[in-house]
Amino acid sequence: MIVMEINEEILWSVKRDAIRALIEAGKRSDNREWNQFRAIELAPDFVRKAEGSCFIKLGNTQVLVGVKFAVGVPYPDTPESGTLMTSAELVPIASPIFRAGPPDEDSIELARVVDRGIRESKMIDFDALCITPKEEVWSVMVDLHVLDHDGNLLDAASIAAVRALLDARFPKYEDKKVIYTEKTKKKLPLKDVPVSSTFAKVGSALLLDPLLEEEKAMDARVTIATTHEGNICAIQKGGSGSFTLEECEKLASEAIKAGKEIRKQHLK
Amino acid sequence: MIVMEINEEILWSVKRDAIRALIEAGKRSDNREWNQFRAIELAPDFVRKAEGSCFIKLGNTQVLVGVKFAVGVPYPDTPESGTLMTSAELVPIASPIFRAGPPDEDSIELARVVDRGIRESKMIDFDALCITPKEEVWSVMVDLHVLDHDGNLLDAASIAAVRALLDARFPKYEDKKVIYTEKTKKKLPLKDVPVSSTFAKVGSALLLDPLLEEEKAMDARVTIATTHEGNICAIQKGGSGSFTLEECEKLASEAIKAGKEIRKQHLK
Amino acid sequence: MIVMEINEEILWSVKRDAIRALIEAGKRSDNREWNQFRAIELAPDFVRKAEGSCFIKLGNTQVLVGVKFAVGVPYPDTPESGTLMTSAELVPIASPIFRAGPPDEDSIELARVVDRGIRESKMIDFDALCITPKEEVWSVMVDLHVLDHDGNLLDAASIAAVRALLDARFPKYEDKKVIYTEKTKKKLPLKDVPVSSTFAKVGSALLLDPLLEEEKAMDARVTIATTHEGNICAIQKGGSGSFTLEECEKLASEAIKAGKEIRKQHLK
Amino acid sequence: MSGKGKTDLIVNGKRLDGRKPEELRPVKIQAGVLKRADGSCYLEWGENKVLAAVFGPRECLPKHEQDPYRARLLYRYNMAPFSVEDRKRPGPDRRSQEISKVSREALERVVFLENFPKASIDVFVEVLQADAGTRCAGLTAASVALADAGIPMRDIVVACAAGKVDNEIVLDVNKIEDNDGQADLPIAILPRTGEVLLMQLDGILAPEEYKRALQLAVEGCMKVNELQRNALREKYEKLADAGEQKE
Amino acid sequence: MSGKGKTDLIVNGKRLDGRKPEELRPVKIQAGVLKRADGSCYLEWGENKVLAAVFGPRECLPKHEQDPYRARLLYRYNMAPFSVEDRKRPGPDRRSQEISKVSREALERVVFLENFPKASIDVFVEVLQADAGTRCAGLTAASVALADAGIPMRDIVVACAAGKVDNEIVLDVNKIEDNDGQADLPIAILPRTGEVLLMQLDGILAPEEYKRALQLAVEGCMKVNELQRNALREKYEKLADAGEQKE
Amino acid sequence: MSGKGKTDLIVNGKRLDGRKPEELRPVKIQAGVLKRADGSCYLEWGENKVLAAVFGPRECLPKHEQDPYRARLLYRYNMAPFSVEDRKRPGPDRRSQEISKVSREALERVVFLENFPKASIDVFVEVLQADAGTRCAGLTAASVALADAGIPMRDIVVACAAGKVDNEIVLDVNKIEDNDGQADLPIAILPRTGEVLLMQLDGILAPEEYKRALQLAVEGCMKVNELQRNALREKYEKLADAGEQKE
Repeated sequence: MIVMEINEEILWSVKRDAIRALIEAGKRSDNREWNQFRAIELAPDFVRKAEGSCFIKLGNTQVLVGVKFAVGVPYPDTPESGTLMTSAELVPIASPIFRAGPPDEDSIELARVVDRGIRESKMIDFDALCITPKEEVWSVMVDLHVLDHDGNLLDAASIAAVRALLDARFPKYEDKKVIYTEKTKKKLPLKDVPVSSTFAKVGSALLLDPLLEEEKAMDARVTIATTHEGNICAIQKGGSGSFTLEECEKLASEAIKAGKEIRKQHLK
Repeated sequence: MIVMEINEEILWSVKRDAIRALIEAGKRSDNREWNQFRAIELAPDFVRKAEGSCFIKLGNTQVLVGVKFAVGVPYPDTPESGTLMTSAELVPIASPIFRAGPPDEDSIELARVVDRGIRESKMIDFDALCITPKEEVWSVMVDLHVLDHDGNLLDAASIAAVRALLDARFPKYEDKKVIYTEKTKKKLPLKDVPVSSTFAKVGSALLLDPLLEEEKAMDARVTIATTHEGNICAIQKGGSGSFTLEECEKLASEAIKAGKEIRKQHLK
Repeated sequence: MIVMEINEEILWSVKRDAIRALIEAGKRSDNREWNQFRAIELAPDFVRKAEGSCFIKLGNTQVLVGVKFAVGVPYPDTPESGTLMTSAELVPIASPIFRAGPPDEDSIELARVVDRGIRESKMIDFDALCITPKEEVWSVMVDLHVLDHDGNLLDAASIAAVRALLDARFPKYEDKKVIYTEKTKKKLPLKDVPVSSTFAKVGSALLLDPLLEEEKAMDARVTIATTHEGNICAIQKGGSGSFTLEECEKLASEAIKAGKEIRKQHLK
Repeated sequence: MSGKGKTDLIVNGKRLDGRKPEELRPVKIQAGVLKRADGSCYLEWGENKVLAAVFGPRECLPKHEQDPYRARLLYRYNMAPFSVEDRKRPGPDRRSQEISKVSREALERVVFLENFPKASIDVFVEVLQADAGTRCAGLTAASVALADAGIPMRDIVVACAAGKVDNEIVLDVNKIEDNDGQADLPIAILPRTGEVLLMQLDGILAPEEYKRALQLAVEGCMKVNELQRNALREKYEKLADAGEQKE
Repeated sequence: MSGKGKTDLIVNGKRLDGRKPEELRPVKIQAGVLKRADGSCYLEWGENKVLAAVFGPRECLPKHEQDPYRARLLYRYNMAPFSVEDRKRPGPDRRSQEISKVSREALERVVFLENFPKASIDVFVEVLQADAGTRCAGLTAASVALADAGIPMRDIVVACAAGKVDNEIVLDVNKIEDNDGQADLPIAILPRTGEVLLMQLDGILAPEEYKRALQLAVEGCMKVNELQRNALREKYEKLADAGEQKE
Repeated sequence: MSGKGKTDLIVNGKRLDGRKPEELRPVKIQAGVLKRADGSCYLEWGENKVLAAVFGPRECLPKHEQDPYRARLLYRYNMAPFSVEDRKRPGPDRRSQEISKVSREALERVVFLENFPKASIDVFVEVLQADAGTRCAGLTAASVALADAGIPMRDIVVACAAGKVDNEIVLDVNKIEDNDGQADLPIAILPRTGEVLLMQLDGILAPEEYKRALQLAVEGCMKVNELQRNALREKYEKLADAGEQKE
């Protein structure tokens, strides 16, 4: 499957210079401001078989997130806490360069960064997920299913995951069996609503919510998750380029700002 | 290992025209009728370490099937039923194009089609395999070990599997331990004896129990399992060619007929 | 990664003749006697997070062995015995031809030969590792981590493993939980101290503790583990060359001799 | 078919979801829903939701899988982990590998593979929500996605199942009927000729029942084929409109 | 060797299966039993049943494993899941990978690999029923299959084990003796020279016991080698008969 | 960060291991410790023990991963099974794959990869004992090993973390602080320019705390960079001495 990837790469290497020139001139091909998200459309509760779900369209990027609950044994070192597991599949439907197979480093990073934003914000009250200490706790499984990749999977998946968790409802649990066909009205015990904002650095330009073409041209990337109180709770820098300390600080402020906006419009 | 497969393919593509011409002329290279099985030799109880086993020679096709019993936990949705698991290994001993490794789609299809015939005929009374509801049930594991591939693995494996199940005897079970070295006289609780019949379609010709050379030349294939009452209980169409509705109906009748014969001669 | 291995192979095939000529002339490049080990440096208790560990330098060959304890369920056929598991990783740090990935046949052989020496000497009193019959026993996990490969990994890993087992101490076990941060003073119940001695055969020459260059030039290899009473408890012949019966007997005597020396100097 | 043959799945001639025995579930088809894929289709079939995408013809890789005379057809049926009640582990299991195989075989002679030597045409089907009948839904959507990608085909393949529920032959078995019914017979056909390209049966049918189920399934296929054609027409009309507006 | 060293495995000079200490189990060898393989051998050794097949010399693939100066020898020892009392999961485990390695090494210098540069000679051994001694049985069968395939060899490799049971050195340890005995020493030799090509030991032997066990194992090898040669002769006689009848 | 935010991790301005808030754990670095590798480094950082090795530039394989314009950089972070309290299963898990990715990205523009088209430069980091901070320790050691291998680089990359413990911003979080603290911010920088090449955050920081933690981590990096340079100087002095002695 290698040559296809190279062809795709050749294509992008040809376009890259034009894209960079445009960006250096202060323009984005879709005329957005540097610190502006694309239009976001959410279809909550898209999958009724899941306990929670959300389909997101972030520009042309499409991701479907499903949340499933199960009852399991707690980890020995946290015998009274529920658990969270986040997985990502970059299924080949979403891009000519995605391949079927075990998760590669990109899908692992996607899952871990989304997980980190949720976990470190203390969004979920894991102690409230305990059924019987040491024996039974709820475990929450978040699956990120990428359907169309036009850039910034990290924020698209993260926003949809948070929304799916906000809407998720517990299934009935009786006689040690989860009855998935009967959902209760009980929602997850939540304490925060984290929002992830990703910035690409192209030359000296910084761009919120990069398009695929901007990602192909970028030097580096940083994803910053923020809490509803305006704190930072998770960061992931990516790419081989660098950020100055000033940029690190500036982007943290911008992420807090963007987070407030997203939270207000989509995650209430 | 690729080039070898291609060489094998080249060989067959050369032979294919001659084989098709012969078949179109109404002949089979071993002079059988279109709806006739090859000679079947069974060596039952071939492997004494297994609870049941049968070695089959169907023409030059050789398959060894072993049945093992174990005690396990039932599935949550059928807490009072035993379980069946069928696996197939196309070990490289059997053909120059088989490779060692995890099951490929051909061995998966073989195992699933044999399993379907057994399961859907309701041959095994799974409820009678319950030891303690929710806790302990017998699980029956059928392993299809292909030793020499000269065509129609599906029927060879299926007939040997059914025969191995007919002969299988429970091991002793004491103090929650299976004692495999001591077999009891108790046999599996069985309710039917399914027989699988596979037809190849070559041009407009239909051929029961195809030889390897006929499989290499065929357009499509259909495997039909039938019950002792003369009903159909499982079908699998294979290959990229098509069947007309009339052919579908005709082959069902032939499969019922062939099934009666095999049942009478080999599966009593 | 193939071409590199071939290049490495070409390199060795060029050197091989010179090495063999030297050896046939009765010389070793480091001037050792044919039945002499290289200098051995041990750094016991190198990894404090492990229950036992030993870093070994055998000439320029470096191996780190760690021993971890855990509580598990015994095997059904030995319900009152603890268990031993030995694994080896030929991590790519140790040689230009080692590759990351699942264990290949060389690392499997390394682990199994070291395991066999320990197990067959009856070094560990497995019955004394039982906590509750049928339910809980200690399991001892030995991990061989090869860091620099300059020949004779088998003896280096084996000596370090035996030493790590000699020094290992049980962690605290309370309320069905192992508390790894608190080690007790209790050591493993041991009954013997096996020593492994590996001989290479190059032409008609026999060489104890072969260097990497001697291994590259050798025809065959034999590893003999001996007990403190001067018996033989495990053998593994390797390589495509052969040994005469006389050589088999002679090397057994030499292994017993070498084992006594190593035991006296390093394994008390 | 766990096939307990429960007898309360059809009451007064109506099935539990209100359908008559020979009635399809509602089917909605939309072509061209993905940006990156060369062709795509979103399809809802009762509670089933599937998405199909086609990439190609593109260079076939790895190279040793290239065929000098025709394109390779790849078909991957995949279930999202949350598409079923008990979360499914990601990645192919034996069931999905079998479905991928029989679906690929159903398409292999319909696509003009010989037009594209050495190339690969890759069909990916994602099941987003499953409620019995996903192999038919997936193959039906895949066919539309192939047409949307402009891949030349002899015909639009379409699939539908019939089954036996409560001792009656019915069209298009749903999840409850699949769990408690007696037989399920999914088929795929070439609509122009009625030839059968895919056929599987789970469960017991007498010869006459089998004949009736086959006929009913073919009728279902013909109805769904109408919806496939409508979806493709809609897509091209939209494109034409967009083209006119541009002018 | 769990090696509890039980003392009731030899009673009045007879082992539990009636054999004398230096007696082999019954061994039956048949060459040429498979149609598709280039050479094959079915072998029963006590309760062991193994089947060996040889394919080649054929092109070595993947190509980067080709050796410009000699053929690659492949050896795969595999146990059928039902060959042992507790079902074995299909596929190679660590034990079978080790056995494959030492068996391949035992054959590598015996086969004239240098006659077939760039080729591969593939040996597959299937254990159908196991009762201690399968590595010896497999290697012995593989050697016959190689001869049956017409692969040129220096000699017919043969394998046999000796062991220590009930404090006595015995030939050809069976399953019960393997479980409760004190040592097992499988070897393979070149019958013409008596050189040792494979040797492994599990269990404790004093130096004198080791010497005796080696000798006994060699004697066992020589007896089995007779049977190998008979099996090949029978096969050729049958072929010759068939040839004459044709004339 | 399980982040219970326990309040007994800093008492009277001292941390549990006796350090002041802005104090590093002891760091020891030794270059050139392996015979087979082209460059190597052994590093102890508090209770962490890591070993880094560099192979290359060497031919990049498999060939389809070759880049005609620059070398491929490979980075593999691996934990020995016994390096942590609960034995870790051998092989890469998701955490180690992520660490390998961000570490490789931190080095990719610092190494002059364009000097070695089609080649590969392979960096392997083995964690022998882990006690929080292994990704920083590993990357710091890798950088020394690259220099030891003579690979041309723009600068010696160095890594260090700051964190929040007991409501205070501290340098170089250890295991207990990592378990019970509030935030951990590992970074890697180019010492010459202070640019950030790796940054991750786990845990909650207010904007001002984040700023302070960044500064503190940079200070830690500069101190560790001194030790890196000393280790390389020592190695070359030894070589020079050895050279002189030879003359």
